[in-house]
Amino acid sequence: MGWFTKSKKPVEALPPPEEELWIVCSSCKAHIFKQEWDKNLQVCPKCNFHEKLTCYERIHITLDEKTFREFNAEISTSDPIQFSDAAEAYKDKAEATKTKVGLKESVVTGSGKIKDITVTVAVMDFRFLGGSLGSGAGEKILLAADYALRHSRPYIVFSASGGARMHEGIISLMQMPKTCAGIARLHRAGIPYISVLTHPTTGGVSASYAMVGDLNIAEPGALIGFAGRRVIEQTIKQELPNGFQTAEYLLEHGFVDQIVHRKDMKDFLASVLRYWQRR
Amino acid sequence: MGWFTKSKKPVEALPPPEEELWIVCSSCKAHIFKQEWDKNLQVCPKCNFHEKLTCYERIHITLDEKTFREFNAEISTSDPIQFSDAAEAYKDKAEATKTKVGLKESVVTGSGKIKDITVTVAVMDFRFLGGSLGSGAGEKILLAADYALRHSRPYIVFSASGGARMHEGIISLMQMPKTCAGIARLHRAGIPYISVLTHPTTGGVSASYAMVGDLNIAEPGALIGFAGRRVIEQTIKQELPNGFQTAEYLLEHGFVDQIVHRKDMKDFLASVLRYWQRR
Amino acid sequence: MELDFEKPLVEIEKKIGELEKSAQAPDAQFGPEIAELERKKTELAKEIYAKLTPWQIVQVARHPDRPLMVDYLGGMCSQFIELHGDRCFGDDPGVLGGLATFGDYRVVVIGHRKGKNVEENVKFNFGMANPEGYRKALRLMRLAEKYRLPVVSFIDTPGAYPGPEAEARGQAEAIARNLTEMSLLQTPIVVVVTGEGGSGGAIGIGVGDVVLMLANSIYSVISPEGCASILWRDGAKAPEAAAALRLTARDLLELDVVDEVIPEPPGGAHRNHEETISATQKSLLKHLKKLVHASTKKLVAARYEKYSRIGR
Amino acid sequence: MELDFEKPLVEIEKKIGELEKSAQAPDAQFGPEIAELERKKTELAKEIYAKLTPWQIVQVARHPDRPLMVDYLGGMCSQFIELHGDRCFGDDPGVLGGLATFGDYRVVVIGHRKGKNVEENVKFNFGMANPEGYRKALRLMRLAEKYRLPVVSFIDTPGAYPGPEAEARGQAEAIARNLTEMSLLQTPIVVVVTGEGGSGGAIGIGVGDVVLMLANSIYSVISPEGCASILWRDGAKAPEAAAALRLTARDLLELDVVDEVIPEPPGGAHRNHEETISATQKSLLKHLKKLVHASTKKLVAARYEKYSRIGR
Ligand SMILES: [Zn+2]
Ligand SMILES: [Zn+2]
Repeated sequence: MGWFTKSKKPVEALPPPEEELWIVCSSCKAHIFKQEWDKNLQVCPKCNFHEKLTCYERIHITLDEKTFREFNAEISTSDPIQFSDAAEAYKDKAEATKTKVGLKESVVTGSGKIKDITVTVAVMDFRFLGGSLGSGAGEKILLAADYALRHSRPYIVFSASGGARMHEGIISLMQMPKTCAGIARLHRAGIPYISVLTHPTTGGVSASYAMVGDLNIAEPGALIGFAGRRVIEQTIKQELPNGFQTAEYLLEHGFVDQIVHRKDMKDFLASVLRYWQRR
Repeated sequence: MGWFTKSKKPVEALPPPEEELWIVCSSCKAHIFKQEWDKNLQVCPKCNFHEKLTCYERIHITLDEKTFREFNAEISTSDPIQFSDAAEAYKDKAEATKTKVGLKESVVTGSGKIKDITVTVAVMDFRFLGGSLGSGAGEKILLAADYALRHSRPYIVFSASGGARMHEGIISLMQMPKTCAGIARLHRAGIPYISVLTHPTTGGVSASYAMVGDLNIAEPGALIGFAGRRVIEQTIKQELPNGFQTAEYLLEHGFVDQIVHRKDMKDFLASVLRYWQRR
Repeated sequence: MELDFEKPLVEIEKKIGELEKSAQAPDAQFGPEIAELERKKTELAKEIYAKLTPWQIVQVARHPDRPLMVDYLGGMCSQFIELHGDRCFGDDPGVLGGLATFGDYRVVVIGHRKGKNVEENVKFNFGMANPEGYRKALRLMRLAEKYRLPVVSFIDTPGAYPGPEAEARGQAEAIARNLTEMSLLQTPIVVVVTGEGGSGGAIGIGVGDVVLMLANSIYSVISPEGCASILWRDGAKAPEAAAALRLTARDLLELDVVDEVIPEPPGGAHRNHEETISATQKSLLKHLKKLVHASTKKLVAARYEKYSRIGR
Repeated sequence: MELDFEKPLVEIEKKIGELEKSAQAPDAQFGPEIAELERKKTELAKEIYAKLTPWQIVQVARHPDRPLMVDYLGGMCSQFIELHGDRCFGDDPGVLGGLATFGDYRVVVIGHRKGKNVEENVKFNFGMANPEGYRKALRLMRLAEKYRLPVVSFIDTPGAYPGPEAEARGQAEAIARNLTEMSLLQTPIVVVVTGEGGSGGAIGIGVGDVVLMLANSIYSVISPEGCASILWRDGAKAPEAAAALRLTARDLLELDVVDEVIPEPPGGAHRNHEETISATQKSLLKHLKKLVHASTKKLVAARYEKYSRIGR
């Protein structure tokens, strides 16, 4: 049955290419002309692999133009356990990441519109320490949930994360109950919460806010799971089959409501939002 | 871990034997001296088969002496769809059963004490049309639930039933939501509800009040399931393994909290009741 | 598929078909003749369908061309978003559910899913739900409760699936829990029996403030075949059993188990999907209108009263 | 099992043992000598344990003779009734739960279950829960909520089980749902970390109004071995990782993640179960006393505040 509504409009393409001319698909290794790649929203036209997007790319293809207003942009990483390995202090690593990626944490949150419907969003960025759930990220996700609660706005979280952030130790782990507490309040108050699981969503993020959406929506082929593939293979001493822990696997096992292609995502979200809005 | 409390006292034996001297165990076919059989609460000393008890036998070994006060004893079978097969009208069949068994419906309900703690009970009797869920039975189970609710008394239901009563058609089926509605109110009000599943508890009874206890307790070896063995075997065109749909199977699959031997049942229930009572 | 008692109807339909074929030109000279046949057909259909035996109604209720849940959704909804999975074990293809818009009403729909052909029916397990299906339905009902939106449940199943895995994963528990939760669900529930209301498998998503039945649908504690094989050890006596069980919509209305019978077009729902769906929509909207304005507290209290009265 | 840094202690213990053996007569001539050795032992134990490195504490936390959940229940409860099953798929032996009476308090207990020996550990999956375990725990917490009774949760796990079936049945969902539901559970929750607090597997039953830790228990986002193999591609560097992760009870108290550290007897919990359990009981009862008198509304609001502050 899938889903249907009367009208669908094409999603705006990503901004025009800059320097490189060709992209190599990290899944099927096909060479794709960059213009086509961007027009296709960084989805491989050969194998349908949905490449990771930066948080601003995601916002660009999801929210109506110039409607995004960022929350708590000043919240940054902290170093609660003064973590350091032999090579590098976490503090320095985080600073280097900030400079390189141009973000202060692994998630950007804010308010914006999807086809004229105001929503609160949180968008994770895998480039920032693997999208890990630092205390700044947890705080931003919770604050955005609180904002959605106070203003009765639907909350949409786009996850892309390897899980907890080891360098923040137990403080990172505690972002799991912290963020879930914010979602629990939305559930109790009847505020819609959509979790969009993109490639990859694993560990402490899959085991917290990303898995308890009213709707759990996934992009095709996204890796979604709790334990890492290698850890599982070590445990059972055999290789895992292809397709294990993919979006399609999770749909089959009852944890994902719909798999939606990136080009249809904005339409899909708008449909759901319109459904809610008319009350 | 199982369960433990400080003291256990032996359960009173059943009343002295009457005419027959020997009982043949319907499970292992062993011949047991009737006096031993009764002393053993109709549990086979050879194979531990828990034979079906009549409702009054169950009340006798469960409630403190002379504490049982029956509710709604006048409620009897009705004939809502004027059911009749070629051989016999349901009305006549029901009348014959009433005379033979000495009951007016497949369940007896009332109030009583278990080790001095007042409880509301419903006890099904398989002899009455296979313990089927007639409209009179549903009504009595609901009224007892209502009584438990109004008086804040724990409710204990001993099930023994083949399921819905075909002869009352759709009216029998509707006793499933009807009884469950009574249980739902107990859940909401915080009133304890224990379901004791005895041999056999299947069909519409297993798929309604019998399966939604705060605690689902089963007697060893009891047959518990939704569909009949023969129906399943016809569906899959192969034989089912031994042990399928037994109390032990349900424990393993997560639907039964504890399997309690008949001789320990009163102690077990008293433990649970004492736990609740002290609030 | 052609039912025995429909033969005279089918013959007229064939004739009409032939005439329409011959009349390929737009200035159809057979116009009046066809109109007359149509009139006759309607009359005959009414006549035949007014006198159907319970067993014949069973056959109509099971007719493979009868509109299915997907047809109702396609015909009635301006929007439908399917939601998959029970968030626990799997996604049962035998139960369909999601967010739907009916006219001005946003509802959460759940229902049994049958197929249009053998392939689809194998895929959807002939509308026989597994425990995952009941749990998916419950999850969606909880969502409806969260949003204070009504639930609309479509019943069309031979029964809950009687397989060993279904037993292992708690078919009984899944149905029992739904009955318990639905009785106190803090939002309106409308149930429509569109085809077969098969026993526990039907009631497992069938507790409602209002229960509607299509005129030629059935609802029974046991299948006529099952009843016959118990009573007479002979499944062939199903017609007698069908009569004894009182399983037709009219019976259930008389027994106060359903609230309204939705009329079907002459000759049955399978002859005219559009009209059937339109009648169903009309009835649904009428009841939704009433229910969404009721206070939740009163609604849930009335639901309790309704079920507690059955068989009293 | 003898830990490296315990050797001096073990030697004294051996001597005491020998002396006690020799002194079989009731008029024990070695009495004063034994007393002196005992005194020395206590002093030495205090000295050694005051200086344990994080990695040594990890080893104590995992010591096979450390008291397990069943020991705490056996030592503290006048009554315990185990309840099995998640009412959905199975009964996870890696999670133990039931109704318990601690002093004057009736509580619902849940916790990780480790074994006393290899055979038991295989049976209980070394305290690594499957999704069914988290769902059983949630079911029991709902029961606690129904009865307005406190939940006491015992944490002792290397982590949630990383097996393919656990993934298939939703390990992530089961933990996520527990975190969400526990945050609003309308009844007090006390958590005690008794041994290993292994990451998501621990927090999955570890959200509480009060979180306590035994002095030599640990609680970490990742095992030291896992951390070492990520950072240095060398599991043998676990001691360095243990230090970097700040996973000891003292660390967590400083980081405001736990509310109280329960002292262990000199030489660690594995040297004296009775004293350990008694200290735990004392602490638990103290907190239960406070919590059961709080208003539920305030309690749940405070729980939210508590978690929202972590890492702020
Ligand atoms: Zn590709
Ligand atoms: Zn025997």
